[in-house]
Amino acid sequence: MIYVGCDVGSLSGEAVIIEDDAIVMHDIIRVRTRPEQTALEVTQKALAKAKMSFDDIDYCVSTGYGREKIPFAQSSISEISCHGRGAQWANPSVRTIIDIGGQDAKVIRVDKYGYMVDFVMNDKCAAGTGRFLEGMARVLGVELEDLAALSSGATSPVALTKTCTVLSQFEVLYMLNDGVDKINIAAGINRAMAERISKLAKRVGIREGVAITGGVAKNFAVVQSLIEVLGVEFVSLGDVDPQIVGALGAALFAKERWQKARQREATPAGGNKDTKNVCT
Amino acid sequence: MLILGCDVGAITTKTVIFGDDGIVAYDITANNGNLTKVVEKSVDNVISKAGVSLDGIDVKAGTGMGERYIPFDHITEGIIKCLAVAAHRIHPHTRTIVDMGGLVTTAISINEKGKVLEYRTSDKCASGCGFFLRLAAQALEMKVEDFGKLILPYEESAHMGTQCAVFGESEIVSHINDGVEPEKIAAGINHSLGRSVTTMINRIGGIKDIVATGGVAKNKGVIRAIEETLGMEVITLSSIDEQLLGALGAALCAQQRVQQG
Amino acid sequence: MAEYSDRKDRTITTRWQITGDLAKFILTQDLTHLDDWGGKEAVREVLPEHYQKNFDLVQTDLVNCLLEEKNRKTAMGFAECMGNWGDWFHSQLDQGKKVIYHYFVHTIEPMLALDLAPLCLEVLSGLSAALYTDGCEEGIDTMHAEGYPDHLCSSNMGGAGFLLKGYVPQPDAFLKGTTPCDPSNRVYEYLAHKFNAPLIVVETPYYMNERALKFLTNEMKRMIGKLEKIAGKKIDEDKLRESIKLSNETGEYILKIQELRKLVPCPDTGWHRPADTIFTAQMGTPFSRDYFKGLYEVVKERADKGQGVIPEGKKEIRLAWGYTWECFDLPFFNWLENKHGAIYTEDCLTLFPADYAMIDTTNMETMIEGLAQRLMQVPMARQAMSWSDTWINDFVDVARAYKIDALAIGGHMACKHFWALNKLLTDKVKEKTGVPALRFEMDMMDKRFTSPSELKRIMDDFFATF
Amino acid sequence: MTAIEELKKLPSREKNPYIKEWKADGRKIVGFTCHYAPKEIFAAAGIFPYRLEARGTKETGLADVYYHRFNCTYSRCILQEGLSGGYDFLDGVCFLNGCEQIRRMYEVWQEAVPSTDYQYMVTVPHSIYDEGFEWYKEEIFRFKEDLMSNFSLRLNNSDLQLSIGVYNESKHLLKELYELRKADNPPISGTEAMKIIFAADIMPREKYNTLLKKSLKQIRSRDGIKDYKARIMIGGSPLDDTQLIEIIESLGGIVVTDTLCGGSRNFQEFVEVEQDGDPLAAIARCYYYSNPCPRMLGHFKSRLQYTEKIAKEANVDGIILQRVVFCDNHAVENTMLTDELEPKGIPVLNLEREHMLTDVGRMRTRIEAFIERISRR
Repeated sequence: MIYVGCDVGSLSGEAVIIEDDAIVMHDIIRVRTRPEQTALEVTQKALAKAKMSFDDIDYCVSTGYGREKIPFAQSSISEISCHGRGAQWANPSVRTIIDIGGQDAKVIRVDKYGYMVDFVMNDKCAAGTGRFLEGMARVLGVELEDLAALSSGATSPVALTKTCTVLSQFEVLYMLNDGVDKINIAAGINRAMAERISKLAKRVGIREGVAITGGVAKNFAVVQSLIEVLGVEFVSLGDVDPQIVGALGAALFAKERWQKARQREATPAGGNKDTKNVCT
Repeated sequence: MLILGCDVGAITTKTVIFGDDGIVAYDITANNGNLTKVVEKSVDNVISKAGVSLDGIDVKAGTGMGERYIPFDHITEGIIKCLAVAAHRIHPHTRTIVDMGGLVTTAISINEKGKVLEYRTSDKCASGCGFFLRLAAQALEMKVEDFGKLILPYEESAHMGTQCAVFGESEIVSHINDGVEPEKIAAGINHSLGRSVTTMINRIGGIKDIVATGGVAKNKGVIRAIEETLGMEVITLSSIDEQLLGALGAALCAQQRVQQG
Repeated sequence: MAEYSDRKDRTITTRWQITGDLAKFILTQDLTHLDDWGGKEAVREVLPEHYQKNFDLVQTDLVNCLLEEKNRKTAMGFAECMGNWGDWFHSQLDQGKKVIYHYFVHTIEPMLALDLAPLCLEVLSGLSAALYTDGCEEGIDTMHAEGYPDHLCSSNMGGAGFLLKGYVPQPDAFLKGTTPCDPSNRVYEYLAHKFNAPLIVVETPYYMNERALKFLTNEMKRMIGKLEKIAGKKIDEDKLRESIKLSNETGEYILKIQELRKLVPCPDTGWHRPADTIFTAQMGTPFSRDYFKGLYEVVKERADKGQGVIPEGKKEIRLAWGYTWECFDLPFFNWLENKHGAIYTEDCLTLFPADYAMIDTTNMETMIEGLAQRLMQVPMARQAMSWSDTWINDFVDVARAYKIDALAIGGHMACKHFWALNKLLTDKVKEKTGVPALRFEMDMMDKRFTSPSELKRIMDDFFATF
Repeated sequence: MTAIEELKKLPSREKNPYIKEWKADGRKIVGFTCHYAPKEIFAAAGIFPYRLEARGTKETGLADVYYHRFNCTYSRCILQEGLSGGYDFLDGVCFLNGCEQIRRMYEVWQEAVPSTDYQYMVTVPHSIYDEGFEWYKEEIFRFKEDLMSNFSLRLNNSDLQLSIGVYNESKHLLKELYELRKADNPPISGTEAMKIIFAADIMPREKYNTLLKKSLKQIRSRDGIKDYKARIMIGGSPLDDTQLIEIIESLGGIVVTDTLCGGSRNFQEFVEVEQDGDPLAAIARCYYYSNPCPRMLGHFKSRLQYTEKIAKEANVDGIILQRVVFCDNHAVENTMLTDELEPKGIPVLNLEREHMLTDVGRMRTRIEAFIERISRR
């Protein structure tokens, strides 16, 4: 059976194809103007790489910012549940997931089955999200990916006082102009990022087995500062790209739903009784 | 006498050379990275346009957020006063100035002599400033310049509710997702900007003539939105680029100082 | 020199003791600026070892500011009041006195008369913000991490965070009047719940009339009753009288200094305003009295000589702040005077009404009514508890009495009161007196919101328009 | 139009038909700002008490001239309505010192909303105890006197008794509505129910009671709603429309109860006038001792108990505690409640919102995830 999970975020779109219990293929693209476009293109690319077509898909679940807009998905689930599910599948010891997306930062706690038991998400402010790092990279004149490398060997990381993503960009601009070393600024940025996320994390409470997902997970400097600030080690997700965990979770839910649908067909009566227990 | 006025703002640096019969030359350079270099570039441009050398300049004055990055000796002027003096010089009937810059919007009330009576700045929030327009333009994959052309009545424009520049962006994205035409969204942004500016004008009890300056003043959509909510005409100066008033004001203030000795 | 404790729950108060002694030490040296001895690092090396760590925490600019001739004397008074108060507080703790955390508008005489150890949560925030480079930010961040939002008041949050961190003693009770605001009420409610300690609520009515005074007098009785339960004894009338005599004396000094500030040129420097508020929270103690006595003598001496506090030849610009001072950068006020010749004459937290109660100490009844009077008149409570007119008219009067050139108002971010009446306030003052107003956003104790350099930029732009 | 439809569709402010009708026969309408306003007294004197709301208000441009971005958008939206003429139909406003953001509106209103010629401030103590009650009782008494003399009206105890009767009946009916919502398969959605409930404070009560009686009859005859994923209770800052509840229910949740001011807090206690007792005192007692608003200092425990009680009665799977940004009272209250309820196994979602719902996409994600979380239990 072929299950597809499609995650359309605010910065990038991901698709994961699983067959039975293994990841067959995944792909990542930057978002297009409309979510359905992004979903279509990224899924097509993944299918093509796997030498498959849309007809081969048995069940598709969409997630992420544009999840309700994906025509070819049978149903949608919030990225919060999906990240939990995907990360716990990638490493069964995972109980807490820190997911840092384009404009959201989330901390998710899951049970031993990968079902989400609690979460927090940043509220009125985009500080501590991918947007924050993006803006900073722009000001520093480096690529987002290079922000991490830039900060290595920092002697005295600067303190960023502004919370506002926009205002702190100008704070950094002036630091640069006051001749502050880029290395220390970059380190300060990563530090600030980590501190903002740790504030969120403290709200739900960290449980052993912490995994980090989302694009920012690839920024090892932020990850390193997070380890320092939170005082925990992150568990590995094996060979699963941290950026596709949401889509992976969606694919796993796709499988679950396809099977549930099958059971229902098997027992047509008593549809409604268990609705409360179906995670849809 | 040749006076150089330099206004180092949040996203652009403006330089003018002011002579006995008005502005000789001006330059507007976008800020990126090293502001000192930006200032040097802008000054080089303007003196070459004016066909003079830096030594040929009698007085140099600076103002704006990044004034301290001007590498050469100069007189420092406060931006509020600069705007007031310049607006008064160019349009003597000015009683209210609304300067819509890259990061800060300022509403200034002045008397018939051009003296500042009171002013309010758009505090510590990037919503309702030029930078927000930039983010919006990015999200809409449009040119900031084209925003001004998109004028629709408030009711027909997309509603922008959020206070935050960053989430403004995400609100734009969700409008796009809901299939709202980019034009309506852009018009909606012009309105939300215009309305927040109107509020600032009202805070100092906007008396006419009301003159709009700063980069955002080039956006006719915003100007229309202000006029619509304020119910008054908002004047945009034709004789000078809206962005230059700070720099010009710096030159004029410096001139005064020199003349007073 | 007093014993320094290394107990964690005395971290903050011990810090004050040491800083007090440290300041006394430095102020008695032949030193007018740290650079005279080669800068902070160099000075550190010549300091007695037990001062060095503390010296690292102290704001460099503050030291240099207080070393200036015009500030030295009162800086010494500041240091002594702080140090002595710290010593006294620790001796109270050593005697096992119960610790009451109270809001700063509350007069502490009844607690002193009951042998309790009062500790003001807002002073915890304020003094730390005023003295040290990292202010009370650790406390604030601790509260944020607990899930409490940034629009609560840093003056409560700093101290509350220190309490959560265990840097100050465990509470035996909290004392909070229902004035001035919801944010402060909520933080005390949270702390009392969190530490499972009794919360003594003093109900402060909305009006300022006979009816309110009668009500508030009864509230004072209830409060004393509850405090007695915690102290496990009846209040000692003579002790109360003794303490109130001290606060009467202090109050007189405060009012006299206030009168002198109306003189042109103004003989009092601006950085005293935050200090005043901090030490009015200790009215009723000899330390507080001594601070204001010393301050009065300095100001009086200048006034008699017709001296001001701004550099020779500068034109005096007279400011009133319309709302709260900031205390994360005391040198800012010095900067105002030295660079712009601008003096900070008065603000909402130091404006004592001329009829500020001199308490009649004849008997229990008169004293209790007097305390009620004070709670109605004490700055902040006075402006916040009642109609906006009280606040607005106070500053119309200030604008006239102090011959103000401009109202400069750093609106404290968390203060919903102020932001709701800011336009009415500035408009009325302008309409009645012609005095213009500058209004901007800041946080009175968290320099991360509006940094000292931003603050100065704002003022530079403002003065350029004069 | 059925009674339910009429209540659900009742427009607010100038479009509200009852306002025109009421004023047509020269009767007065007086607005009030918070739960502690003694509505029975207004009504007894023939005045239509209208709870100030800002339903559908999209922007705060006029309000922001006086207020600031650090004031909550609930207060700013109400002020906006006042400043833009939305409340010109009022003959007066009764303000209360509920929270300072609403309370400080008194002076701004006086300055900038000329259409309102009568204003009064009723002050409520910030804690609950006997002396406080005496204060509040006197406030109520003074208010009544002032109201009467200002509109030159007369009021005797039997009028009060009558009006108390009307409001008590209203409370009984609302209680019944909430009872129906407790069913495993509630016959009415949260959205519908809240629309009906919100109508109570913006129309004359007698008329409301007749419509509500009819509605209850219709509701009882319906089949229950079965296909929901989770039973949800909502609490926190005042709500005056159902946008948020509609989002919750569009995602498969069903809102079965609340701890809102203007919601369940409105009808828990009845005004009981003992034999020849003073009805005014009875009214005061009812409002003052009713389950406390978070503004009340030192009563967190009773609010916690109330929250647990209501949640338990309606057998909810989770609680959504929402607050308007910059609402200090509910910001702290919601966090404290969360820290108490979660350990007891009651899932809670904390939501920050603006009064005019913005950034709905992210709001939906959080609510959907919460429903996914609790609907597995």
